[in-house]
Amino acid sequence: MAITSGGAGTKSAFQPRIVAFCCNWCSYAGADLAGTTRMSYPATVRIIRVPCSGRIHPRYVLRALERGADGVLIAGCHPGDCHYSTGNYYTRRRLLLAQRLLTHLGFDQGRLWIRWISGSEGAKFADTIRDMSASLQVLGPNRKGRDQRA
Amino acid sequence: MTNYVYYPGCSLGSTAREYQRSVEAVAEHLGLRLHELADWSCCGSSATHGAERALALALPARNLNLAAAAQAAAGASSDADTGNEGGLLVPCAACYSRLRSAQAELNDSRDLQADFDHATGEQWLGGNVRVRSLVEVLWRDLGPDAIRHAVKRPLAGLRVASYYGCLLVRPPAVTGWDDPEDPVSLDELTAAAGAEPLWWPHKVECCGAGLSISRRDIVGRLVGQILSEAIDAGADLIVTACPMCHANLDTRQDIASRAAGRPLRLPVLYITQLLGLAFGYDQRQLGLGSHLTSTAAVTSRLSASAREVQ
Amino acid sequence: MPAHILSPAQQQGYAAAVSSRAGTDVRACYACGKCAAGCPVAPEMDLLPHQVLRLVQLGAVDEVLAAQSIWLCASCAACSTRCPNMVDLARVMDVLREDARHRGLRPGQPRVAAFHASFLDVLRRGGRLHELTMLISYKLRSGDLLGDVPMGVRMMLRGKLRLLGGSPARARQAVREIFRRLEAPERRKADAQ
Amino acid sequence: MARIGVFVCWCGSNIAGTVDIEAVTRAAATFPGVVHVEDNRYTCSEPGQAGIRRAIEAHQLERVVVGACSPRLHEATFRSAVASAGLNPYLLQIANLREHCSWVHRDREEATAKAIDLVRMAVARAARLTALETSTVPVTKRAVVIGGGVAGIQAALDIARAGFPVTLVERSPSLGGHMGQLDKTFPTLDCSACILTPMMVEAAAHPLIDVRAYSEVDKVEGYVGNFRVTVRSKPRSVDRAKCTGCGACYEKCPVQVDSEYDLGLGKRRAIYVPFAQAVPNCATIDRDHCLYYQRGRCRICERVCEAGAIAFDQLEELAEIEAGAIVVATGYDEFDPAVYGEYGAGRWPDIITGLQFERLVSASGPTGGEIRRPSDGRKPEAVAFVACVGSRDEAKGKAYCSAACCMYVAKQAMLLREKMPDTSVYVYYMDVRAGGKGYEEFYRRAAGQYGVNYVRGRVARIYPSRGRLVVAGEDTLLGRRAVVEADLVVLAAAMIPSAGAAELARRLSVSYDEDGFLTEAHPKLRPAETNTRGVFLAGCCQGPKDIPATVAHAGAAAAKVIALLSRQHLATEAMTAQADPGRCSGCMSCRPVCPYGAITARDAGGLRSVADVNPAMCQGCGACVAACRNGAMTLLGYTDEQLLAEVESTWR
Repeated sequence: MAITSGGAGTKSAFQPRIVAFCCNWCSYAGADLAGTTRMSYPATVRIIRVPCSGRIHPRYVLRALERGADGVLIAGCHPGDCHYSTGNYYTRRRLLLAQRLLTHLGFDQGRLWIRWISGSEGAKFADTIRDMSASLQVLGPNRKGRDQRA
Repeated sequence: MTNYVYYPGCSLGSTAREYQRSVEAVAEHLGLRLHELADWSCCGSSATHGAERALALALPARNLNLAAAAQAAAGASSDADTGNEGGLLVPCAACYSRLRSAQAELNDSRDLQADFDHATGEQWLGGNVRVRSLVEVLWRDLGPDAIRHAVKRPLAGLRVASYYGCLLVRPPAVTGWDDPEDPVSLDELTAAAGAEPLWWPHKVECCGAGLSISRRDIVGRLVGQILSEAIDAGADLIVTACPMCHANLDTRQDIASRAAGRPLRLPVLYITQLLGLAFGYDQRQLGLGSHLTSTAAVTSRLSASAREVQ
Repeated sequence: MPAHILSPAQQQGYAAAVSSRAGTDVRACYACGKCAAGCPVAPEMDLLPHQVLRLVQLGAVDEVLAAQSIWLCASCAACSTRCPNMVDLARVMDVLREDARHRGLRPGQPRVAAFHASFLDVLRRGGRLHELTMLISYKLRSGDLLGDVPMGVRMMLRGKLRLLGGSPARARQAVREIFRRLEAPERRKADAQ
Repeated sequence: MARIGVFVCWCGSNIAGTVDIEAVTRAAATFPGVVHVEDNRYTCSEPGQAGIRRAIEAHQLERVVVGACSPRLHEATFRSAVASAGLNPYLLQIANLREHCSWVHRDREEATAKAIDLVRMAVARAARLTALETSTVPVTKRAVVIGGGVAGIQAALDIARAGFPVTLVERSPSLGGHMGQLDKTFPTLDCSACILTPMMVEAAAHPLIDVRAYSEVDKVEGYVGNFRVTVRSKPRSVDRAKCTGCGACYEKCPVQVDSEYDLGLGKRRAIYVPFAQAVPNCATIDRDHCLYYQRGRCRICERVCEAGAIAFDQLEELAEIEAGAIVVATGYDEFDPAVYGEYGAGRWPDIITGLQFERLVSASGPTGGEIRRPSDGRKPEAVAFVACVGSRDEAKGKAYCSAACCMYVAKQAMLLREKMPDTSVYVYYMDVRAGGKGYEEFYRRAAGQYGVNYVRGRVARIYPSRGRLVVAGEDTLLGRRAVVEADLVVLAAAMIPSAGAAELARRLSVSYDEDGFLTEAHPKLRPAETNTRGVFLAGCCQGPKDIPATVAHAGAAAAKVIALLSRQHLATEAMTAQADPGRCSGCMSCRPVCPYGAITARDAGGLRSVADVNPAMCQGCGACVAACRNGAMTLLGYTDEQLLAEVESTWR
């Protein structure tokens, strides 16, 4: 399958596809703030709202990559600030394992990003998407996933 | 016996000869073995970082590279004489400050390291050299107790104002081993020597040494304030560990008196001269005679108290 | 001359440039004056330390580089140590002096500059400082011929000023080399921009 | 396949300006299950909502997808719209086309493509939504207020006056807090005690308020409407019921200790009542200093106490209090200026803090209101105040403005000039922040008719010289040195969160900022609430405040509590976790990850036990779901199926 038409509009350069899981209380609000303050970041991301980053099962990450996403971002409240007090602490532990799992399955570790973004960090959200898109462009398309999908 | 690579710096060969001599005496007495760094050059002093940053980094850094090499050599050789587990010992507060901040800045920045490589044609290796101020070594490595035990002739009744100046304690990010606003290292060393340290407000007020030649008016005002505070606090003398401060405080007392509108006469000794006296060295060995401001007041006081003892 | 006629672009640029070169953010200054209050030479300054920062913030390059203050700064770092906004003003002063020098401006304090220059001359030649040579060179540069002569004599009598300055050949050559490389003309130009 | 309706909002030009609505609706019509698509200029408007209602009826819609602004804004709005058409409100899914798309992308083509993806994801998720019901829990009609300063007292009184019982917990032996230490208050110069004492008395006397002083909160369990708060009352070693507060004991007690109330400027005894108007007016033995506890003899107080109230063997008491709501009013501590080496604070006795000055100027203070130098008791001829000590100072780790200092400095300077017209007073300031009602006028009076010398500049150094304190400042307006030789220096120390506040916050699962102030639910719209339902904030625990702001904040918290306690029942979270007993292995790895202790092991018969979630306690974070090894745990509204459906449909 050709690597041209990423859903994010077909521009000449390779446009990575990022699936972002954002916790409702911090990171989703952070993404909202990026909007209300009219920041601009590449249209490479599709945000999935979850109550807490602690809800995210490593399985979702795999599924997204197998489904052809070039990168997965998991964003939650800063440690200590979790709305549910401890959720993000478990996230961290669980997803560090997930990262190893990925390499085991032949996905580049750089395809999974974990970031703490608070509701007041709209800029950080925008920057994260910018940086992640850039580094994924370097990393190139997730062939493994896309082939599986094709 | 601790070995140190020794960086005397330019002043100790000339304007601060007595510092050099007293440092050697004290080191000998306390069992610090000093191995002078071969082919050391000027640290650049305040004049260079006032004019040319690249120079202000390259000059001290060159010496740090030499020190690193010396340490490596010593590490290799089994011969204890050239060993230097103590690091690079620097008696001059100004050199100490230059060497330390240059090292910090270079370690922080790849670009500056590149500049250094370009400026010297060498590669930056000085990052891990332990640059130590003499005061730090006396106060931290040996400690007041060790000093106290080494004292042969306690300087009883001598009231001492410790003058730290700027470069020994500021900026704390660079030095950081004593309180920048109210340091105590010199005071504790003085006390260990049996003298009475005084708290006085101008411990760390700048004396303007950098302007000593070019703006005597300013220096007169600053030195005037410092001497006044020390005298009013009841000091018999000032001790310092900085050749710049010493030269300034010792040689500018006439101008200072004029500026302050009152006669200001106060002996200014190097901390090592004070310790040397307590260790029983005589004033000639310590070069007490080479000050412009007479130190007779101090020595006579000591001999007086010595007679009382007998 | 007055800052308000400077174009915003120019303003922004200079503050940022100085900040990065001094490794500190001059824009953080809110002019509380704590630096001035603790500065030993403030009484002699034409611009107070926080005013120097203010001009840098505004990008008033010519005005700030012509100031005497940047030459009077004694580099005691009392300001840097106490600044509530962690502005390393002493480093900023270094950068400004360097700028003034690289742009070949007439130093606001010729004698101070002369002292620095004489010092560098001696180093360039000797590798280590030789006070007597430096003093003479300074006197010739500054025209301050008579000042301190009696003191100089007294110091000499006490062996505090050597007639001949000896430093090992290796040291001398190494330092000469450093000067040569750093003062190479192409480098000059690079810095001036 | 459920019948899905899609409603795409223009949001005026906010979405339509960047996203090609027409293209989105066209694409939406092709998504599986979609039987109706329409677009509105403003879907949140009344006509917009009516449109949704009409379409649900006209097209027998079973799911609704709205492509509009962030669900954080209008999810509630659209749920009620859906509900009013007889559809379960949880059968709604929102695609965030504004904050996450039209507002962050400039390129129309890209934005439109993304909008289409977002709607596709929403449709896929909507198809798998299930109807959810909220259950209800009863509300315990009592509030616990933590902290007995003016904030806590105000909140307790407001709640009690509304007819709800309150337990008021105070760490120290008496109510009053810092306000009890103040002399007069700005901008009216009325006496602090005159305002506060009646409040303290009313609180103590109020039949619905149970004052527990010298007590601390040990443990907090449960959830909104049903908290269980464990309060530990420290032993006073005095029987509160018997003690009359006559004072015979502390007149005779031989041990002198620095008084906390007078901040080290005065002394108290080992058995003491912190101050004259203390509530409760009951003595307390400070066991760390009492001779009897330290050396086993003395007991003078016991002998002189006619009421026989001394109880050396008193033990601490633990009480478990059921409450529906909690108010945190833990207040502030004064910043310790000792970190300012350049100001010599803590080193020179005549350099004091603002709060210490209050004791010095107060008629009930150690000097009876006579302003004297702590060092030698001399009358000061010159006094310098230094503002912003421990505030607006990033180098000292305190970037924030402490809000009340400018005004208390002006007040203190005034009081000084009033008491000692011959004493010259200097105030070193950076800006005077006098935002409150009557504040600016007050400050202007201080600087004007009261002849206080305001000097604009931060002080560099303070040091003793020749028997006086040299204050080395700068007049940045003149560009000139402003060095004052003062006899007394007052450092206007900032407010910092009181010790232990952060620890308490963690126990309440309330977050706090980098300075340790507790975080409100919304900085503008919910300033007295927290993100933990049922826990509210009053006063300086949330940020520095003066008395008027504190009282207003406390009133706001009380109003929220009253609104909560007047409910018979509370609707619980509908999106809660559910364990499938069939699949659950009873490993209970879900229990430790639940922040609300909502999961218990339930006997499933035959030696088998399974996880059981209490829907009233579950807040729906889903941590247990991710922790479950056999996929027995599901989070309603965020099931694997629903989330994976979104993942599957992110791109065409």
